[in-house]
Amino acid sequence: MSVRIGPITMKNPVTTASGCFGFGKEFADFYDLSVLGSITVKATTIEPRLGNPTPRVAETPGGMLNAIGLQNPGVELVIAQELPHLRRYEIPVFVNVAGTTVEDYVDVTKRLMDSEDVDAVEVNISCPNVKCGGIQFGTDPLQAAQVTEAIKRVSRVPVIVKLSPNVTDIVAMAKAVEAAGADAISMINTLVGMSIDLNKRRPLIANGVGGLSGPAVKPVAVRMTYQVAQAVSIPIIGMGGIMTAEDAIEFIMAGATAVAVGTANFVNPLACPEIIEGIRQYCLDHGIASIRDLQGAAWKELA
Amino acid sequence: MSVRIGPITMKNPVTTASGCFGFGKEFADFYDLSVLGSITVKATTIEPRLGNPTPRVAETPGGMLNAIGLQNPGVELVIAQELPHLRRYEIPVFVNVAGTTVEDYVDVTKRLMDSEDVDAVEVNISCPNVKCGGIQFGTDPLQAAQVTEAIKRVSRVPVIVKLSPNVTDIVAMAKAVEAAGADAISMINTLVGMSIDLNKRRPLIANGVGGLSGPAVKPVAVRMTYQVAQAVSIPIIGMGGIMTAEDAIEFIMAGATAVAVGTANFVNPLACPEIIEGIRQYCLDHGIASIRDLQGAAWKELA
Amino acid sequence: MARLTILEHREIAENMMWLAFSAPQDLRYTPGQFLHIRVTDGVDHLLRRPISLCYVQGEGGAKSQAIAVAYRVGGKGTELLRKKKVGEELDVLGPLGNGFTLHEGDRHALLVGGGIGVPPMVELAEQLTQQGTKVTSIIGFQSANVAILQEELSRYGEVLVATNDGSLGLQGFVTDYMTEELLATADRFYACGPTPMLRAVQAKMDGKVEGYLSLEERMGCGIGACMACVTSCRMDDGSVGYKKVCKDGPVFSAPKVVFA
Amino acid sequence: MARLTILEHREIAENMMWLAFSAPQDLRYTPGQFLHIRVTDGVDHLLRRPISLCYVQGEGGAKSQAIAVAYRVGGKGTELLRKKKVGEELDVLGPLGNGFTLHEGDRHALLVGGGIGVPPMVELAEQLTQQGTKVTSIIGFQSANVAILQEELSRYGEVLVATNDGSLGLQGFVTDYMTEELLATADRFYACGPTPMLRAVQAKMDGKVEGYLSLEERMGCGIGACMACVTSCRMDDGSVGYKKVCKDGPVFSAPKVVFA
Ligand SMILES: Cc1cc2nc3c(=O)[nH]c(=O)nc-3n(C[C@H](O)[C@H](O)[C@H](O)COP(=O)(O)OP(=O)(O)OC[C@H]3O[C@@H](n4cnc5c(N)ncnc54)[C@H](O)[C@@H]3O)c2cc1C
Ligand SMILES: Cc1cc2nc3c(=O)[nH]c(=O)nc-3n(C[C@H](O)[C@H](O)[C@H](O)COP(=O)(O)OP(=O)(O)OC[C@H]3O[C@@H](n4cnc5c(N)ncnc54)[C@H](O)[C@@H]3O)c2cc1C
Ligand SMILES: Cc1cc2nc3c(=O)[nH]c(=O)nc-3n(C[C@H](O)[C@H](O)[C@H](O)COP(=O)(O)O)c2cc1C
Ligand SMILES: Cc1cc2nc3c(=O)[nH]c(=O)nc-3n(C[C@H](O)[C@H](O)[C@H](O)COP(=O)(O)O)c2cc1C
Ligand code: FES
Ligand code: FES
Repeated sequence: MSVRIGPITMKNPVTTASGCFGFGKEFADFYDLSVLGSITVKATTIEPRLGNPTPRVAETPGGMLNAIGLQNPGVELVIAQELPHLRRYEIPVFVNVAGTTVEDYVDVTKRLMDSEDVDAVEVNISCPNVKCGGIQFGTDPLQAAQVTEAIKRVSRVPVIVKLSPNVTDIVAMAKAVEAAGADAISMINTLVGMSIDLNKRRPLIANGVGGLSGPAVKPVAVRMTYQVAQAVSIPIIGMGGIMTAEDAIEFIMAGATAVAVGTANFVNPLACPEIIEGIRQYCLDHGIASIRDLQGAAWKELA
Repeated sequence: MSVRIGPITMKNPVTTASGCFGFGKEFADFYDLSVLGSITVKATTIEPRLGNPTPRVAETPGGMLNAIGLQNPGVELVIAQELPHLRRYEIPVFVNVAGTTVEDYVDVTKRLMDSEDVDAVEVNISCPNVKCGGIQFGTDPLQAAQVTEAIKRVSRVPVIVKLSPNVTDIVAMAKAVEAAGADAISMINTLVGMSIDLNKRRPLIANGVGGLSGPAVKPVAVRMTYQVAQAVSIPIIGMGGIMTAEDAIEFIMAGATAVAVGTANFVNPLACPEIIEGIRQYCLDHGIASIRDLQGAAWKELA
Repeated sequence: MARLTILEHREIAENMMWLAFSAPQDLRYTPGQFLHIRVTDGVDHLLRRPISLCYVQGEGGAKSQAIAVAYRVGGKGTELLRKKKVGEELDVLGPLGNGFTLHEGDRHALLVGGGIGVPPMVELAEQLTQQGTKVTSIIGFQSANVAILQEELSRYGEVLVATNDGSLGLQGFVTDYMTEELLATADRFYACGPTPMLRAVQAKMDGKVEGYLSLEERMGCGIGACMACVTSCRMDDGSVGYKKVCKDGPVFSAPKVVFA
Repeated sequence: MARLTILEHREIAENMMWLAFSAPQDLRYTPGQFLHIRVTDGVDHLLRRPISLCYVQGEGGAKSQAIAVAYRVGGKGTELLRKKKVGEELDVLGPLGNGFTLHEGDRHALLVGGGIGVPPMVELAEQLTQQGTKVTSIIGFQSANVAILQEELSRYGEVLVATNDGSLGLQGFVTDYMTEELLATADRFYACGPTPMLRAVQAKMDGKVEGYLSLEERMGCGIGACMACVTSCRMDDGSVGYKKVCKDGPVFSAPKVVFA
């Protein structure tokens, strides 16, 4: 069941999707977090951020919109108060980093390097919910490469770059960040969407647009994973609508090395352990010795 | 209830989405097609096309994938056999035009101009399901403008350009085709997606990728309609996941002048007349005299 | 399209369900047609499921009181369908498509069904028997635990059963029953089942017995509008082209079907 | 998280439903907490619905046999919920959040509920009464046809009713009942209802009676992980910041709440 993201070993291929798991402590009331392959925590910025006004979420057919707006206590408090307690679970901790300028990203990363509690940084160049929230880095291969390079220079831990699906050519984005030194890619962040409140005659979410996640986006996420996996040689953490072990395996067959579970945690707080157990059972039932044997099966067998 | 798409009056804002209604005759068994605001027929190419191998469709959470591959009998047979019988319904007929090169589009359009049965052409620069199926025109503003201009030169009926959602900047696409002379925009075509058959370990749809449609994509379609409506002054035919009258009104509030119903026809053959009746009832209940009063309400009232 | 009340719903073999519901008004049908069933009112499982009409219950003038189908619980949609209880309503479109053609003068017909291709044979056997055609059914299953409708079919004539693992009837395939002698007695055959079976049946019957094949394909609309369900067929002009399983089929004249 | 069996489900006013289900094992709760309920097993309506615990049924040691909630059918999810029948199971998370704080020495408490903010007052009234606090309920509705739980609350003390259209009780708002005299007799107030009501109650009570407000906000997770449900509050250091309705609330000390 174990997989490798660069030098990091995850004992199973399941991590949490950033922003959908807080800093873990709420879910620790439901199960022992040490069963996870890794934990990916909320986006962190250099300064504390209040985020957007409410409503911040809306339900959509087969999915949801969110526009939290990167609310977080800032990197100092994250290091001081949130990360240390995660060490006890003895699983890798991935910290999602957000910013408005290349300097922001670099500053957060530098600051995180002072902590012993960070095993990888996940660069969020794809948050659609804040003005100047990094999405320009996520839609232009050149800027994506620049921010990746800058972070690589200051990071002593692996750098995972999280791609936005709101682009014409996801493969170009992936290749650009790979060439710039990314150790892994995570994908996809949310699709930009909107719901309109017919009574109020205005967007339901206070921010106007929000990020679409959940089962509705799974086919887009699987397609992008399938395309990118064939174009790059760094590992991919696949996500977007994973609710069950079968969904996770679909991403792995598309070419992901690991998967992240986001929205499903809201529906079922036990989603992650259930998915991990389901993958284990699937491997047993199908005589699969290593996740590697499934990874990319959808195209490897075609070749 | 009536709306105008350029010089064309639709007696209500509902048309059919291309490819989801054939050439109408199957639905004529269920109701009188003259209740429709207009009918948009399947994509037509210069030569007959067999389309893709099967499976061509797959169900996804809240939606479906399709990769029909533009199967059609070619423009000659469409003109001779399919369009004439639609005249009896006395509603505008929009013919969806597809091709691989600018010349293809121009040739089909020219040939259609020989027919009295075409009230507008809808330029499909966004079909994701065929190699060279026009999607390059749908993702590059320059090429989109070129094909629009070329078609405008030979068309004596209004030209509607159908946009692909698989782009970084939908507004740039819309502005490009408006500047090139498009009389209206229809949006959105399908999102490129994939499902993997876990048993076969390969993409479920024979073509590999397919186009995602249905309720799952509605938030993306509403968002794009909202953005484009504020950036262009030509009318928009909004679509993507419309199942009910409320969904249709959501698109109109986002800024669409008319709407198209696609996938819903497969679930409920009476979807179009039920949506039309629902919009009528909504207008009655809310004292709305003209669809214009709702159009763009989600941003007009904010301003 | 109609909302029809469920009258019976029970498991008849492992994951094989028998489902009977009230018939729509003015029911007109031929055996081999299918019903297009919605499994939920929500958007969760959007597309309808095509399921063959298996049997129309009721006698004489009262015939057509209820329609029965038999289906296998395989995926998510049929899993949901299984949960529907007697008294609940189903949203059903149909019967749709072109069913089997009955030929009045036929003395003996072979009905060949494999797995979930067996259900349409029941109503077909009923109608053939009524017009005086003798019926022999040859049905095949993976294994005894998923065998269905043997008893129902035996009301109309001999039933020959094959299973892949020999747990019921002959160990082998339906085609193993198709001896020269048997074929010599048959005026017509009707087959429905998985593609490999249909291909084998087509080859076996070729030039010996005329008949029909009922095909399966994933569907979008089920009414001929979306072009999802095409299958390769020999056209009248001899060329090979696509026909729609939902509208031109699901039943096709056997020699017209071109397997990939 | 538990699957709980529905024991009662009926309409108690127009589009207002009473729903009782078996209690989870080892139920621990305070009035004002909420249950986070899944309305479907599918992905159709993905997010859970937060509904306040209204009443815990059963007596003495047997208390906690069943939990009841009262909810309004407004949108698509509650429309689906309404269709669930006695005997079916519900997927319920909770009770979640911080409920109302009871103060032992209080002699008289005012319970203020508006519309679907009335339900949590029932269990609160029960517990206050048990500890010897006298209860006066002031409840408001749009109109008589959507008035709920008046009878239940009257078991615990006086119930003052206001409706916007005067079709039941006083024509006006709950605050119209809050005379200087009444407030002078009260040690504490507890309020739940629409934001305009809560704002008015906060203003009316300010500096006169201490109390609590229970807030509403659209939720993602319901357990404090997603930051969807924040509301502006005065922090201990005097600054204004966000608190989470699902975890820090839904009940907040009245003076801490900062309305936009
Ligand atoms: C004309 C016709 C008649 C049929 N008659 C019967 C019958 O009498 N009894 C029976 O058990 N089955 C029958 N089938 C097959 C039946 O339609 C599928 O088994 C069923 O749709 C699978 O749905 P699911 O929810 O279990 O699977 P899912 O995997 O959840 O289905 C997802 C989608 O794929 C489609 N799909 C999946 N498998 C098939 C398949 N084998 N054929 C067509 N579509 C498929 C579904 O309709 C749905 O749109 C028939 C199929 C056709 C085309
Ligand atoms: C702490 C708390 C306690 C509540 N207690 C009760 C109660 O006891 N009785 C009762 O009738 N209602 C109560 N509500 C409101 C109830 O949650 C909403 O009315 C309900 O979620 C609407 O769901 P729907 O399916 O009808 O609407 P939809 O429009 O289909 O809902 C779509 C989404 O929006 C959310 N949503 C919609 N309206 C609201 C709202 N007003 N507040 C929060 N989320 C909303 C839903 O939870 C869902 O995620 C409470 C809300 C909160 C936050
Ligand atoms: C409420 C919410 C908050 C999110 N916050 C972040 C974030 O802070 N950083 C980030 O990179 N992605 C964030 N995401 C995106 C998820 O990590 C994930 O990429 C996306 O939701 C798709 O996965 P899912 O469908 O499993 O939820 C957020 C998603 C949701 C629903
Ligand atoms: C089966 C199918 C076939 C389609 N064929 C075409 C087509 O030929 N030309 C075209 O422009 N769009 C085609 N589309 C896209 C639809 O017209 C529409 O843009 C899309 O499905 C979104 O709307 P919906 O969610 O209401 O289906 C097709 C969609 C489906 C589902
Ligand atoms: S399923 Fe649509 S044409 Fe057959
Ligand atoms: S709903 Fe997720 S933090 Fe409150």
